[in-house]
Amino acid sequence: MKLEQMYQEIILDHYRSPHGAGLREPFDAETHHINPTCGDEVTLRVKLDDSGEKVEGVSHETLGCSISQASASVLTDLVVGQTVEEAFRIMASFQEMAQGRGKVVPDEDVLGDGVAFAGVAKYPARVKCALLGWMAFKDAVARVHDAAAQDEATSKGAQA
Amino acid sequence: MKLEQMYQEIILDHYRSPHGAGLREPFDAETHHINPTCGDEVTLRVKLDDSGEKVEGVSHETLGCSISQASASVLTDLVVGQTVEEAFRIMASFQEMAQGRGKVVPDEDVLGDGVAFAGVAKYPARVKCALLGWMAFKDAVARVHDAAAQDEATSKGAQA
Amino acid sequence: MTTIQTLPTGLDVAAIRDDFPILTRTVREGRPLVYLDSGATSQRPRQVLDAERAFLEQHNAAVHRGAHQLAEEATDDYESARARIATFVGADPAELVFVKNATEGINLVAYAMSNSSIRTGLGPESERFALGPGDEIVVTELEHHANLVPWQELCRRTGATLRWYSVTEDGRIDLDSLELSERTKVVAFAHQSNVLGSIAPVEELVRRAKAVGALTVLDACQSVPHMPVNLTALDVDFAAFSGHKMLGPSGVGVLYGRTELLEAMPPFLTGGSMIELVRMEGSSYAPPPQRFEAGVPMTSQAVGLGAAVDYLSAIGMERVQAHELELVKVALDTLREVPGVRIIGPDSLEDRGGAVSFVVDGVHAHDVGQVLDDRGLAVRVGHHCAWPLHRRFGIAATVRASFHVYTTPAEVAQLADGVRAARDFFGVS
Amino acid sequence: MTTIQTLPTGLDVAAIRDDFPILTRTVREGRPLVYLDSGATSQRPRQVLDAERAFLEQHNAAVHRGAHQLAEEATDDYESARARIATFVGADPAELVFVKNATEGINLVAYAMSNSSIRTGLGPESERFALGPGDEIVVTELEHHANLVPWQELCRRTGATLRWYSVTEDGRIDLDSLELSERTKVVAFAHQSNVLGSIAPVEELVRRAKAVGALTVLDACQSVPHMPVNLTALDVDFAAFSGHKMLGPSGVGVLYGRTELLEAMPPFLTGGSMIELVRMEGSSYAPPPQRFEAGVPMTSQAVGLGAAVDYLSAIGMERVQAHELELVKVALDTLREVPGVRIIGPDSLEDRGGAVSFVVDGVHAHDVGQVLDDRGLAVRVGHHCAWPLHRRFGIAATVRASFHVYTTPAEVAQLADGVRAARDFFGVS
Ligand SMILES: Cc1ncc(COP(=O)(O)O)c(C=O)c1O
Ligand SMILES: Cc1ncc(COP(=O)(O)O)c(C=O)c1O
Repeated sequence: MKLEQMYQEIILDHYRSPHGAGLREPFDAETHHINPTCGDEVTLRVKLDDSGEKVEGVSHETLGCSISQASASVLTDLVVGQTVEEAFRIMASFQEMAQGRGKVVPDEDVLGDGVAFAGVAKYPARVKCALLGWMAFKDAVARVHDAAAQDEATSKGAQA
Repeated sequence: MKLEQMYQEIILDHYRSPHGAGLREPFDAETHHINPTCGDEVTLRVKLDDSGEKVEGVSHETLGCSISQASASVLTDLVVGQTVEEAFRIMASFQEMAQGRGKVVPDEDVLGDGVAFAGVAKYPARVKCALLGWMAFKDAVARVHDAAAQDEATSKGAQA
Repeated sequence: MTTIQTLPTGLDVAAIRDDFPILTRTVREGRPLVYLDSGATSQRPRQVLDAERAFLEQHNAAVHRGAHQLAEEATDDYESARARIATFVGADPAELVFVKNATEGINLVAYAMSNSSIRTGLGPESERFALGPGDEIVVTELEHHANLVPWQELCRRTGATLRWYSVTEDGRIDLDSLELSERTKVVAFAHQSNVLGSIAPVEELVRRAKAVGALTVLDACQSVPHMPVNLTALDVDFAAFSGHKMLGPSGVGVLYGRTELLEAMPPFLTGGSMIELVRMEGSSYAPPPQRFEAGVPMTSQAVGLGAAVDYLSAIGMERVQAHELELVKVALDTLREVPGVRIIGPDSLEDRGGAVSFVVDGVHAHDVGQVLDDRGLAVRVGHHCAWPLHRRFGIAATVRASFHVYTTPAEVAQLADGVRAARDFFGVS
Repeated sequence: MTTIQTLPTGLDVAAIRDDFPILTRTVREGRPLVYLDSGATSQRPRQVLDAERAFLEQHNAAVHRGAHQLAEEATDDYESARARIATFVGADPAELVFVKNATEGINLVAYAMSNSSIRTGLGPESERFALGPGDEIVVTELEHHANLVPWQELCRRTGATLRWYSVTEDGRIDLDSLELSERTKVVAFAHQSNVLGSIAPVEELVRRAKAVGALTVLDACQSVPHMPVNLTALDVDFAAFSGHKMLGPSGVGVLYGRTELLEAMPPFLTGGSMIELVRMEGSSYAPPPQRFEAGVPMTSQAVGLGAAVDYLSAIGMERVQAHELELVKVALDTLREVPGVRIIGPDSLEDRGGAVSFVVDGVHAHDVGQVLDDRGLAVRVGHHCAWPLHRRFGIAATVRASFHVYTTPAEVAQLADGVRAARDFFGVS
């Protein structure tokens, strides 16, 4: 039966007890993303280290289906503790798999529990659910970096 | 051959030497009508008697196909010398035939040479050509009447 | 099986289904397709497909433009479709403008109004469509985005203010929630909600609008395909509906406007076929409906919609409506039995048509939909382009089942089983 | 007969004709149909009809909205069509917006510009599309009404001024007739004239527009169906074309816009599917191309247009163009022999495509057309939606013959015979 292909046990586990759920302090940036087709929403917070190069924490509130909730949970596991560069590499890999129509063989070394979403990739309408949290994460990191860049510009301006 | 059904000899005769062609003085109203699909144009002048109840003269300049020219010519023959009421009755009859898809049997007593246009009625795209002059005529008479009504209102206003 | 398909309403659904080739297909792992998404788009009977194909294989040409025989025939077919569709909705052919979908139809009215609001170059007849700051446009909280966003945008363009009737807990327009005023210029509302299935009190809404001199715009997308509708009798000023929801082709819809209004209204889309006279310095426009049909139109699609209307008329719209109510009854009766199911919309058959939306406690609509899909049941999940309505009910997404003439009670009854399976699958009980 | 149909260009016209069911029919008193009106609308090959029907019998559903299998398949088919059409015109799929016809496409740009000109509620990115008094929009005197009237109306709405390049005696855009200025915001022109057949000097027009920072809008209605066109290489900002002129369905067309521009442009039609977030208080919009595709789109028609593009690609657009030039040559060579015939447009094959328009001294175009129709030849007579151009040449109406892949030289040669017959019939000599 195909249903179990999409809703693998790992996904259902993450859905039932999602990691990173519940918005936490402290954080550097918060983003709010919406899936316009179904109205699902995620609010996601990210905390980087002082250098802005490492992900120290992710927390989220996801109002959505099992796939979007499980995906945000897996995201938390995969990126916390990684460098931003590494986290983006994992994201690229997750995205490639999710948009791969079930034709991309995922690398378990990179994606860990994320490989369970390979089945979702066969249902194009659900791909956005699987990516919702990731897009919010990407955006949040960009905001932290933007803010940092602006701070620097301001402080340079102050120096001048 | 169908072509001769549309272009009956009477139509071709009127086309070659159209009656009422060339704009003439005196006139009570002039109208300019256009067929938006093909760009054909008719300028038509009408002269009524003093009571406004009889058509004394029609003249026109028709830039158009054989059908529109012949129709303006036949119009001149049919309405000049008639009461306005009678002319409008003839027009209604002509219009009914022209829009009748070839299913309306025209009355030669009313339409005279106009019956030759029965064949045109089978070609919906040419019906507008056959009616171009008539619509200009109708409009011109309406203008004379409107102007008369306005004059009357003004003179009444002056009296009051 | 045959007995359950032949309803008391007298619809021979088995025979009807034979007309719809797509209904014989299977989905997923060989499951028979159970199409419960007709509210989004309906399927087409052979008769519609054949009419369009016959037109294209025999009469296709640009309409209203050519003097050759094909052009004559194509024009006749196109205008004959308009006339039959007009009869179907109780209107005059000249009151029907072909558009690509209802969305375009509503936008047409909204843009004609903002075009009127820029008075340069217009006559006094368009003044009644002009808007400005202080003027109000009224909609309802249950509108499809197609009957909401164009009015928001019209307000942005003209400075007018958008106001709305709110929706009651049982999914009705709350007539007490708003007073119209002399500044109300438009009242736009859905005849039947595409989410709740509830039918609007058209007569009362029109009465109130008329009392303040406002124009009424009826979103008839979910009524014309499913029940007898006489637009003249409803006395609305404008109405819009789409071909694809009424067994007809996609890419064609209708805007209805009362003759007097269409005659006074400035154009929206401009170009070929809608003009009277064109000079580089400026142009004048043809009478309606041509004034509103710029460019080569959706010719074969209009012909197809004409065939759809013939098909529906042959069945009879009263019977279509009765059939759908029967289906709603089955849906409500069976879903009510499933624990954790909450119907969003009237839980009765009164003033109601065939869209049944619900949520399932503990299982997200998307997940319910996936389980149903796995069983061959095609429903729609999400906000169904009525996001504010969902927000009103405090939910992001519902599951919606919707029907047409080819839907059987047995199909509808599968819904509840599917929802039970979804609850099991996600361990909710 | 077979030899004359197999051209040096290598097009197997006899085989191609077998794909077009309508070409076997007769008109009037049993005359074989000679369809020389492809410039108005082309005929559809079986492959296009079959593709649309297969879609409707197997995959039809509302696209981008459903989570069930049919909706997935329909969305895939729709987006696959977009991708193939994009390849066909050298563009990126995200740069293609499906519209109902080219007329809507051009109106979309014009309305997006007037929407931008009302700055309330818009971000700075739309400022580049805003217009006001003093700004200029430039067109040419040979434009189809579809690429003229929308700009006249845009000027009316914004207070901008319309200016135009005039046309030379031999039917070319007179580049010396106008200087652009810093106030020129848009330069809109036809790639190929639908009356004259002349091809515009796109490169030079684009160069001049860019030099003053104006946006370019290419009316590609008569180029994309008839010759290889790479919109990216042409470097225009926007382009529009219609499906029905390129062997595809009516009711579908394409607006091309450079990604960067579509991303910055506010929406035109609003409603379902084009939104990001909707609240009663206001809405935000999806990225392009969805932002410009409000409502349920012309789904099966997009699929049909995809099939048309496949059909044309299989033939090869270079060969289509060569074939049409061969036909133009036959038309010009044979018509030139008929006394009293005057070609309106270039009397050579240079920078020219397949529309041949002419007048006959002493016989009105409508009457010529009628005689041709009587012989089975379907041509178009009138101003062909290019009234100012006809006025430029001091004529009200021309006869136009236009072609496509299924047209044979033998058919074209019948034109001159028909014109001779018309002259005889009306006693001109
Ligand atoms: C050059 C040109 N532009 C625009 C159009 C308008 O195309 P449509 O009527 O399909 O929108 C046409 C055809 O009618 C055309 O030939
Ligand atoms: C109530 C209602 N209004 C408007 C629409 C929009 O129709 P379309 O997308 O065909 O323009 C729909 C369907 O999507 C609808 O259900």
